Amino acid sequence: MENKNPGFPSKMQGSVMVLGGGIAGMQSALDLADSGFFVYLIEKSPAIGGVMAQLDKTFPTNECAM
Amino acid sequence: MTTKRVAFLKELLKFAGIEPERLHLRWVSAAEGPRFAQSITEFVEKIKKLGPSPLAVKRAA
Amino acid sequence: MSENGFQPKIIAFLCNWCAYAGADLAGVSRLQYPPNTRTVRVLCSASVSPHHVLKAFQKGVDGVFIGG
Amino acid sequence: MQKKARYIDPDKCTACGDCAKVCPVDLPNEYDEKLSTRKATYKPYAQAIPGSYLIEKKDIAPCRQACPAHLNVQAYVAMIKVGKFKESVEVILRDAPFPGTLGRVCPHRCEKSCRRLNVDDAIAIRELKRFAADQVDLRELPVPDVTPREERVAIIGSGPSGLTAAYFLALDGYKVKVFEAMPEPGGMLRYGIPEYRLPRTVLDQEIDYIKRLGVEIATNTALGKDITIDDLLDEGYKAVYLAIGAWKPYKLNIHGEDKYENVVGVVDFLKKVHLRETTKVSGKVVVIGGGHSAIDAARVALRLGADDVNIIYRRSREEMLAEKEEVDAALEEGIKIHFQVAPLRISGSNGKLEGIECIRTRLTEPDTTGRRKPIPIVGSEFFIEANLIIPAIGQEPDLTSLSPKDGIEVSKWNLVVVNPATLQTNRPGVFAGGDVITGPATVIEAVEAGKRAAYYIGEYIQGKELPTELGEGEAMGDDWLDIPEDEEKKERVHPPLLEVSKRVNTFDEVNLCIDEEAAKEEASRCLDCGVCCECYQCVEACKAEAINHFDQDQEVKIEVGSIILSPGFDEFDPSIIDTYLYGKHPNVVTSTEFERILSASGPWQGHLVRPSDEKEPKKIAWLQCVGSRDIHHCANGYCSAVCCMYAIKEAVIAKEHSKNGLETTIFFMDMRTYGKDFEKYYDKAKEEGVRFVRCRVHSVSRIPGSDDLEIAYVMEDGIRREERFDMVVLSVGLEPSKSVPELAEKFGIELDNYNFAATSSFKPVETSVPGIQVCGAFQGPKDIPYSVMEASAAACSAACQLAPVRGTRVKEVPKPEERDISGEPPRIGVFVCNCGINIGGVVRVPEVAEYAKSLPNVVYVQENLFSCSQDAQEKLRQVIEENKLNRIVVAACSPRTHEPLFQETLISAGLNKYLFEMTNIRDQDSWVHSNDPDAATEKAKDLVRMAVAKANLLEPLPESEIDIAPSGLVIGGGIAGMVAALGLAEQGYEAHIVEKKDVLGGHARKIRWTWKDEDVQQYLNDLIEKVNNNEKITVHLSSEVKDVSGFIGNFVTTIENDKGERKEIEHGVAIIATGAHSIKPDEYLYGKHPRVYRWHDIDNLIAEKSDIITKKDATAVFIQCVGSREPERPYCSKICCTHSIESAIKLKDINPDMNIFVLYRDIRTYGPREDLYHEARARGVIFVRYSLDRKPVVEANGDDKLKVTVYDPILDSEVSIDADLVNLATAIYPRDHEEIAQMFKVPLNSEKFLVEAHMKLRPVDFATEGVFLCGLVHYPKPIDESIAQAMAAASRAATVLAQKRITTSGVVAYIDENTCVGCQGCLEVCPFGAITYDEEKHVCRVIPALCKGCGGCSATCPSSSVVLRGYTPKQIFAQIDEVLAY
Repeated sequence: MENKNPGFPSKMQGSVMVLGGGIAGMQSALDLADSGFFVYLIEKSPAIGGVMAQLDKTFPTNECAM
Repeated sequence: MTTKRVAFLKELLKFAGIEPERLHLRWVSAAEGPRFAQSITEFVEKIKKLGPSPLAVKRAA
Repeated sequence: MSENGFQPKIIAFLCNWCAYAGADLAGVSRLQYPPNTRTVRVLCSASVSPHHVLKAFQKGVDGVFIGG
Repeated sequence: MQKKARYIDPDKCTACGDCAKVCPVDLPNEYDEKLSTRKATYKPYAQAIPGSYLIEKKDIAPCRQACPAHLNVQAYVAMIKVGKFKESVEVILRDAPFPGTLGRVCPHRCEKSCRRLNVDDAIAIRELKRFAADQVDLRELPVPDVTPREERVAIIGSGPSGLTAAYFLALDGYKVKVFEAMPEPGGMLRYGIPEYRLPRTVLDQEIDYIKRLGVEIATNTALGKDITIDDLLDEGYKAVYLAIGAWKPYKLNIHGEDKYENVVGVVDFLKKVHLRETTKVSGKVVVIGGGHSAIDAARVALRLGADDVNIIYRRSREEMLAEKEEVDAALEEGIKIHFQVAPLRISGSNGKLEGIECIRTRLTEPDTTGRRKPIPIVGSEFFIEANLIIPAIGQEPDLTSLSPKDGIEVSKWNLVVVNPATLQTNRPGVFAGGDVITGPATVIEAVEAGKRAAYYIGEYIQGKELPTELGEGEAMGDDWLDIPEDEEKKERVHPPLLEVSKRVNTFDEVNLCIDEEAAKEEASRCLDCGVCCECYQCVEACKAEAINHFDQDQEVKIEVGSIILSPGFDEFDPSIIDTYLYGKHPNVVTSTEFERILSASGPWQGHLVRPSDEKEPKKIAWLQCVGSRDIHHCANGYCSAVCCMYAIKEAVIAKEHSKNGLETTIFFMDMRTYGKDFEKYYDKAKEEGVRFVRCRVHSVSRIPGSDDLEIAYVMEDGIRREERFDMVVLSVGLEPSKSVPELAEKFGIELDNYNFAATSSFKPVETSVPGIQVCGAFQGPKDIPYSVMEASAAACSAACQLAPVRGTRVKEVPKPEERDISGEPPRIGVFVCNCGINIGGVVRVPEVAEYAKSLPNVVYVQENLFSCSQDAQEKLRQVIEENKLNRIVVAACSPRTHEPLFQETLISAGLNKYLFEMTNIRDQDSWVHSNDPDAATEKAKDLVRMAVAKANLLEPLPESEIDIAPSGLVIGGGIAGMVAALGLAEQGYEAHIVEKKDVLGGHARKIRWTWKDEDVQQYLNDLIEKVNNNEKITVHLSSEVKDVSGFIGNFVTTIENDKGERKEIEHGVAIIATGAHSIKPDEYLYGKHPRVYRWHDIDNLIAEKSDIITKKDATAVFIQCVGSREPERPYCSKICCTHSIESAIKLKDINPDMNIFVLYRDIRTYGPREDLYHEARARGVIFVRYSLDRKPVVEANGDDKLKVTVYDPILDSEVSIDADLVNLATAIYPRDHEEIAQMFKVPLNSEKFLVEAHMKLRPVDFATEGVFLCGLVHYPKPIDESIAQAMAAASRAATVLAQKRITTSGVVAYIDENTCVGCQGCLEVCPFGAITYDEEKHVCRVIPALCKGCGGCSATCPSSSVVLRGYTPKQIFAQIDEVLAY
């Protein structure tokens, strides 16, 4: 992370860093992993899930947000 | 196919002395929660009106 | 067994993709309906054979609901 | 990257929670928005992933840092708080062997660093330590097991330092012998500190405890007389610790000092008292000095009968080294202290002491050492009579016991010289510590030296290299737990003192112990600065031995080809808006706090109560736009885009929760329900009685004498109203995280004016730095489905860049071998889920579980709070293995959503995944029969019984694999379709675009600008070129889909062009992007008057700079919601508000004097589009609101004029506008896709938009596998969102194609060839072509890879030769049987 503008290393890596383990980060990570890439999902708190995990229900179906 | 089969079954039930209304086919799609609840409510009401199945009565006796 | 107190026993054959999903949605929407049905989940209403229905009546159920 | 230590090994942790049960530290629970508490060892929430516990630590608490011996203050205080006094003492004993002694005599430097001082007063740490020590009889405390060692160590001196060294060396297993010159061990503790401060029983018990560790103490054995260092080393002691203290008094160096018998040094005096050589003192006593021993001597003299005790001290009270409590106690007892008085000479006659001549002093300003020097005041001499004088001005070590032969280096201050790090003297193996190296100091410092010496002596003996210099030592840091702003002030405990009358003639202890209640109360004042206190209770509690307090943060370096940033958002902190009382009144909560209140896993288990009194509220108000659309209290000019919907949802759910008709009111400015199905939800909420009041609330006030709140508001009619509410929920907005600027700096990416990541409409997930993508609320406020779309889009972008190296870094996850259960009788495990209170709140789960035990072959039953949580899965795995279960039944929610999760667990436990049966006692029981718990419970039992009956007959099923065609079909050649096709092609897959028209571009061909004023046509041309040039993309123009067969991985689609030519395309996935259109309305004179336009018509006028808009006094009227949000189309078309306002601004650019009216129902410029709305108003665009029941009226006024009449609710009157043009924002609707939807078996909603698999979490997938959607056919949306969704569809589709082969279900039909009569009935009914007929053998056969398991064949077969595996007739009959078996 030292390099401010990493561009691309000469050797391309088949891996991706996803920063943030909320719903968006998780979805990116899942898609990439399912597409054949190694994913580092980085989350600063001790569990993934982000804010959505705190929600009671989601509309319009009023389903459990878990 | 199911529709055909149900029609046939209804005939068969009639033959066996069971009210054909006791068998009910309803198409409910995945998006039709209210329709499902309504269908069940109506069907239960209908059966309540019909009373216990003759076979059930026989079994109980 | 009085008419009012009669609580029928009903079997519901529900297709996993349609009616079963619809039943789930009814639950998600908290729609209330009578508690008399007992569900047998099937993968398609087409798989409900006459044997199943007849067997149910033979066992003494008061009604059979097929949700396709 | 910094990987934070968890201190609990996630691989070992079973998430049993035993550690949290014993953790004494209570902290606010962030997950519940601090409405509840959690422990320092915790799991963020029940379903958290990873599902293991972890320990939160901050820097070491300041008290522990301040203690010279680093006693773990926070831990032993915490242990007292929870009533674990023995454990408290054990914590102390980890760092020092003198809990009772230190609890009495320690000068408690720790208390000076206590952060409680910032609130009120320091914790009474010493009193607490003493309390704990007094509760525990050390004689009954077992000593730890020690692994003995052979090596012996000699310790000279049994004071606190010597004994501490002995203690720790003994704990390390060394054989320790302590040599003491005096008759009893304890050194200054025994011979210096008077008994009224330290009862000898306490000291004796502590010394006994040390002896129980095997330490031998030889008393009456003096160094230099009875032993020498050489002797000891010769005898085989591997090391010697010299801890002989400082026993030699300093001289006063005044006349008469040595002339009289009754001038006695303080050490001698106290020693003689203890040895009972002095038992009585009479007459007048003068003590000289201001330290501890001066006060001790004075108070001892008083107790031995002195008539009058005086202390003289050269400086003032502030400089006194004795502790304040001691000085106070001395004064209370009647001792006189003469400050700023120095001794001059001692006089007497005939060898008999008469008194002391003194002189008064004045003090200089503090010198460089901070001390003020006393200067005698000439002429102030006076005389104090004395029968006994005790000089107590300090001591130094008496080193006469050391001989030159010992070869120990001594400093010019008469102190033994040691290496300051290791305490080793110049002579190897000889260490020294305590007063002998420092001069007189405190007990705790002596303890520290003893502890350190013990450590280095051990190292020395073990032959380790010792450091030669005192290291810097790692800074212990000051990152501590924040002190809560509302921390209540609590008075510090004041220990009781013995009455003065009882003190002066006995040696009874003066300071008494506080009682248990006071001690716990005092301990609970602790602020838990370090969070985890390292009491290690969890270590003992953890059966899995998963806890490692020495875990450390790790630096991890990773190499990646691409980066996706999704750090999320912060919630707006409403406490900065004074008038809303947030943080000042408990019943004003944020929306997230309210979510937690509603949640079954929340602070009140889902019971809707308000925080102040935990009573059910009857009236709740929601205030919208708190921290959004607000440039007064904050700089958040944008709309947070999600608050309207979540407020409605919260109101609806709150009403559901409340049994007694809760009143809910939402105060809003514009209701922004612009997303899919949002408007319908809004309508339903209105029907259900949620009240909507259009106004921005200025303030919330307290109602004196109650916990209720008053809201004053002014509606459009201008009348001020006041209303009382039980609770107020602030719908707080979303903000970029505080850490965003730093993050952006680190990655070099650009931010927008609100600090969200800057992106363009055409590259919605790409930052200014190639290879770095963004998604989620980091890019701008947005809801869950759009965050998920962007997430997949970002994945697509990364996957396109890295397509050449796909698969180079992934590894296969090994699966455990499947257990062969053939021949085993069924052993069924039943798991009944409470789903929080979703099930348990209605169905009596314990009763169901108990019932399940009675069912045949059920050998194990368990209840779960959340069966789906990771720890529950882990438990399930263990239970399967431990109990050798071979069939599993779970009664919980829907198998449609959760069956795969449990099946994965079965696989990981080595069971075939089809040995699983799930029954739905939530969606189809507790939720739908919530009014009838008895019936719901009965139903649950029946369902469990049916499931068990089926489970008894379950068999393991095999699965098979088929290849996937590595290509995709995209239907629709608009922007969404093209982007999706490119997304596939750039990832290396073939893509076919089928477009009905003869050109690509779709609806976008008519659009000129995005709302950010980007050129759409240029983008479109570039995109078309890219598509045409991509060799992996085949474009089929003027073509339509005619037929679709096959399934995920293997579709065959027939298309037909305008010439009637047909083509078959094989593809693994399909993406439907057929777009939408805008309606042509038959109202507002559209089509009947030349000056009534819609949408892009006005764009054309603007582009052409038509006379109509450039002429003086030109007047334009925009009418919004034409055909949208009406009964026929109960949805918002989402893009019209932004487009109209953008057009209005463009008109103003061209003709600033133009009159522009926007007639609207709610302005829905969500997200940063709000800036446009703001600008339009600033530039004089007039916004007039109308309602559906009073629509504007448009009338012709000649061919080039129109009259528009509208009711203005603010003016409360009709307004007429003479307009040159009227522009209609007409509804967007999809068409011509119904057949395609049917062919792909994907559903439409009542407005004909395609229905995705999951509204929130699968916004581009369908329940039908392998088929995806994007663009307007999903719902109206602007170009940026269409592009993101198209990329998302490509990403999701690629996850299928990347698998190369697909595993088919084990639930397939099977034909028994022995009984098959070859009638081919099944072949005819199979909709998937999965049955073939063997002409030779005259039997039918199933192709498992094609079979979808519908079972139609099975129901058709006249000879019952076909069974559907997993749903065999036997299994279904068993369920039917059980329906009535009760």
